Amino acid sequence: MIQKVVPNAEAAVEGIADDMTMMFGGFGLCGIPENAIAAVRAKGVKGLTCISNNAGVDGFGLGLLLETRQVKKMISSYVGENDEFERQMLSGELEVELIPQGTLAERCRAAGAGIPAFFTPAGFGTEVAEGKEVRHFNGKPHILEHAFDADFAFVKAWKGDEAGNLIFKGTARNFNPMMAMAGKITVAEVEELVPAGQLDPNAIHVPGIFVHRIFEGAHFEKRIEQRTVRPRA
Amino acid sequence: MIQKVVPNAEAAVEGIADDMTMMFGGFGLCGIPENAIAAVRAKGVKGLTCISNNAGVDGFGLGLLLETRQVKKMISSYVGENDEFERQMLSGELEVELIPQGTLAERCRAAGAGIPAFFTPAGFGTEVAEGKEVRHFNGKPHILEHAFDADFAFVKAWKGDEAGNLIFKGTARNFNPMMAMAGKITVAEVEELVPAGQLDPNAIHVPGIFVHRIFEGAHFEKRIEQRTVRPRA
Amino acid sequence: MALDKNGIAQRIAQELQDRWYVNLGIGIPTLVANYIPEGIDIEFQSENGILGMGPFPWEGEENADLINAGKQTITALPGASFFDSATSFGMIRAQKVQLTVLGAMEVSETGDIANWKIPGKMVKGMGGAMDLVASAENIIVAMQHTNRAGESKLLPACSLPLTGVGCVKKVVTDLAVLAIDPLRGFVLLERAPGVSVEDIVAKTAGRLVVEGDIPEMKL
Amino acid sequence: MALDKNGIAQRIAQELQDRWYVNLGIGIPTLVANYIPEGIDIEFQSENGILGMGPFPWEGEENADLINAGKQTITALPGASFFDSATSFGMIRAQKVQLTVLGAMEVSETGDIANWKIPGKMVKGMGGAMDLVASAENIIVAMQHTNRAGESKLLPACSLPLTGVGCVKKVVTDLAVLAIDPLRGFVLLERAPGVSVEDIVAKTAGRLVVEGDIPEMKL
Repeated sequence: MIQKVVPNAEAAVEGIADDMTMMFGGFGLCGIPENAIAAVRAKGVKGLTCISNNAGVDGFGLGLLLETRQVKKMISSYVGENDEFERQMLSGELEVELIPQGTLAERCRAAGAGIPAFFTPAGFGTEVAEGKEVRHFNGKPHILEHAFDADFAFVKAWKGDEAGNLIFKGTARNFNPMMAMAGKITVAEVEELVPAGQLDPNAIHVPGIFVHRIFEGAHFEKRIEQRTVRPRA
Repeated sequence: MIQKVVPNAEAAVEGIADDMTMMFGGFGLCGIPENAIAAVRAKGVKGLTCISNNAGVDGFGLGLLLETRQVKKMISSYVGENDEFERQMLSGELEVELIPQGTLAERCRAAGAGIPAFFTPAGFGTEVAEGKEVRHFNGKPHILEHAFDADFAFVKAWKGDEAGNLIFKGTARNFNPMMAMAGKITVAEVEELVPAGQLDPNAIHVPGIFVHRIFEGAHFEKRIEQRTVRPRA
Repeated sequence: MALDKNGIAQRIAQELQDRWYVNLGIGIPTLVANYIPEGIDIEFQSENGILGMGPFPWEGEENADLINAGKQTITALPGASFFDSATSFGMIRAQKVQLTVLGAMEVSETGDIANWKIPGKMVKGMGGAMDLVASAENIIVAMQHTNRAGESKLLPACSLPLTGVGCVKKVVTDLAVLAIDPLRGFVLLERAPGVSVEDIVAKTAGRLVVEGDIPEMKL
Repeated sequence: MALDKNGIAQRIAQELQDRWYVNLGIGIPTLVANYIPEGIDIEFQSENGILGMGPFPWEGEENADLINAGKQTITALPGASFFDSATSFGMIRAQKVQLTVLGAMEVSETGDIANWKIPGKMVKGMGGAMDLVASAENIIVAMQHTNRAGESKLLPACSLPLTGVGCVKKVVTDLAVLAIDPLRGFVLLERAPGVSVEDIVAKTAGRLVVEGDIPEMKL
């Protein structure tokens, strides 16, 4: 077995540098790599291109890297509720590339599957398709999209083992598996790190081969964005 | 919940007809849909195009459909050890299209993921690439491959539930998940069929939306092709 | 009388068919789940990675790891499954989801939809809308017939940046149910209770086909 | 003296580096697993869907659901994982597997490989070989230096249908270890114990570079 365990988030982000492209798993604040974000912030690297479905909120998630102006460019599908983000974007400090969510997911998956490019119907006839090759399949127009290229991928899983195998929980899975596959260096933080052999090999969502470094997160806040409930009678 | 249970293999193959294209999961004899193969044979439909990584052996697996001359064309990556297959192929009765295994898997996955075509490096410079578009990405040549189109997909899983959710075991997973995603009508046979709610929703390999009919197989022979062992001291 | 949001949702729910997988967008579409007709089995897909989505959790039982695409806490029903975003949009593109209901700022008489961007305003992004509208076989738009300025949202052509081209099949507004026939335009099918054909004609900027008697919706 | 199959495997095992994921083809390559050097952690991938493949099972413990790409019954080590074929070839194409060892019928001086088809003979198929050779960064071919007729298998150009183009980095035969330099041809690195340079020259049809003293392999 090949050992992937590093002691903590600080050790896990070793090698990050200015102007790198980084992927961050998560959907909204669900399943985000909280500990890695804090460690990237602590390292102070600048000029980052961040690929993440969303951009966090003020004071949490990727909002923490926006606050410190470490991000040069965001590649996302929805950049939601974030005043600092809006301010930086409108002032031209922050570059933003918006991509359909399914295309974002598939471009990550393509990177991790060695598929350099693929055709998708999403975005045909919209500004997303501008400058892209269009081709019809079964009479329907599709556009050519390319795999991402990321120096680091930071993902968050529920359980992981020493071999880097990952298991996710609920909808906290989202973009994490494909980003784990896509990173040149993939860093996984988990709620529970177990010895090799304790996870059911049938139940692994991301085989350890895709994960270069794994650690148990010191703390997970797991903030809820929209607390919707049914009142008890 | 949408109920997918049918009583047996015979009911599960309802609607199959001559000249259809059918996918069959499995690698060698591991994870093959034994009960569906028997039911397709019993129905006597002819002129089938079968997409399957392998072609079974004499008297088992897809060998059973070759025996009865129901197969017009095999699309496979490796057609192994099968005298009847060899005879039909050499006599020109059976058409054979050989495809690199990874391309076979990805063309199934593409069909199930609504990706009509993608680029892969596999086969460049070989006869597999003949007549196909070549394009370079990062300086490396790739060829354009297309999603499959299958009328039926027959897959075999370990456990399944009434909602059509599937869980596989060991290396019997192989092509089954992507073929399940790819079929216009997907038929799953399982060793154990349980009520909805009994499978861990985190552990599902194929969500029920991809499965149209599910049944518990009456019998699984699960033949071993190469019994390799370490003798006990 | 024009329908309220719940009325629009209730009318859309009548379109549901047994054994359909359905994706509901944020806003009015979400309310459709409250009006599933008796005897109809539906499974809800949320594109962030769940099939078999249930109602909001009981107070105190909300779970940060279990949300929908609107980032609201939800529950999972028996038979549910979780999956990654690539698989989720895989099933959407492969048309395994039979119906998508979403809101719009504008719809054109040829079925174009604009619902993600207003030039000059802060753009939040298209999320999964472009993937959904490009792939779904059956798209129903739920929206108000006119905008706050009283201008029609059913247009000859969208003025806003498009989300998708020629994809909308049906529109349910506070005033009417309309099918889209790419050759003829908006085909008026039903009026909201008490709303006149004249009123709908006046508030529809795109080509409108009115054939025979237009029945009132039954809610 | 020329190496036997185990000798070839043993020599290839010296190429293994710590923390490598390795895919071994059928035949001689499979034997490499028996010679992993001390202190080196290796995980074996089999393209039918397992990482962390272990040795054959004990007699009576074989499991029909647990085989390798050669369809042999195997075991899974602690830390193993199972996955589908699309994911398996995904990791292969994305170069997550550091070394692929496979057999060949012919190798050319520019690194082309032919190992799947002999015109006029029954063709069984390429299996995963084309995917592996098109993607692997590091491919070692394990084969006999000559065929049964005594003809060199190291050629200026392959005569058989190709499996891949310009992909082989190293060849280990019963006679020698050779690197492939696409500009210069086969570069002789080591001789099998007791085998002379002259013998290797005589049995290599492709361009052969012999520079300085060629050491004997150490096994």
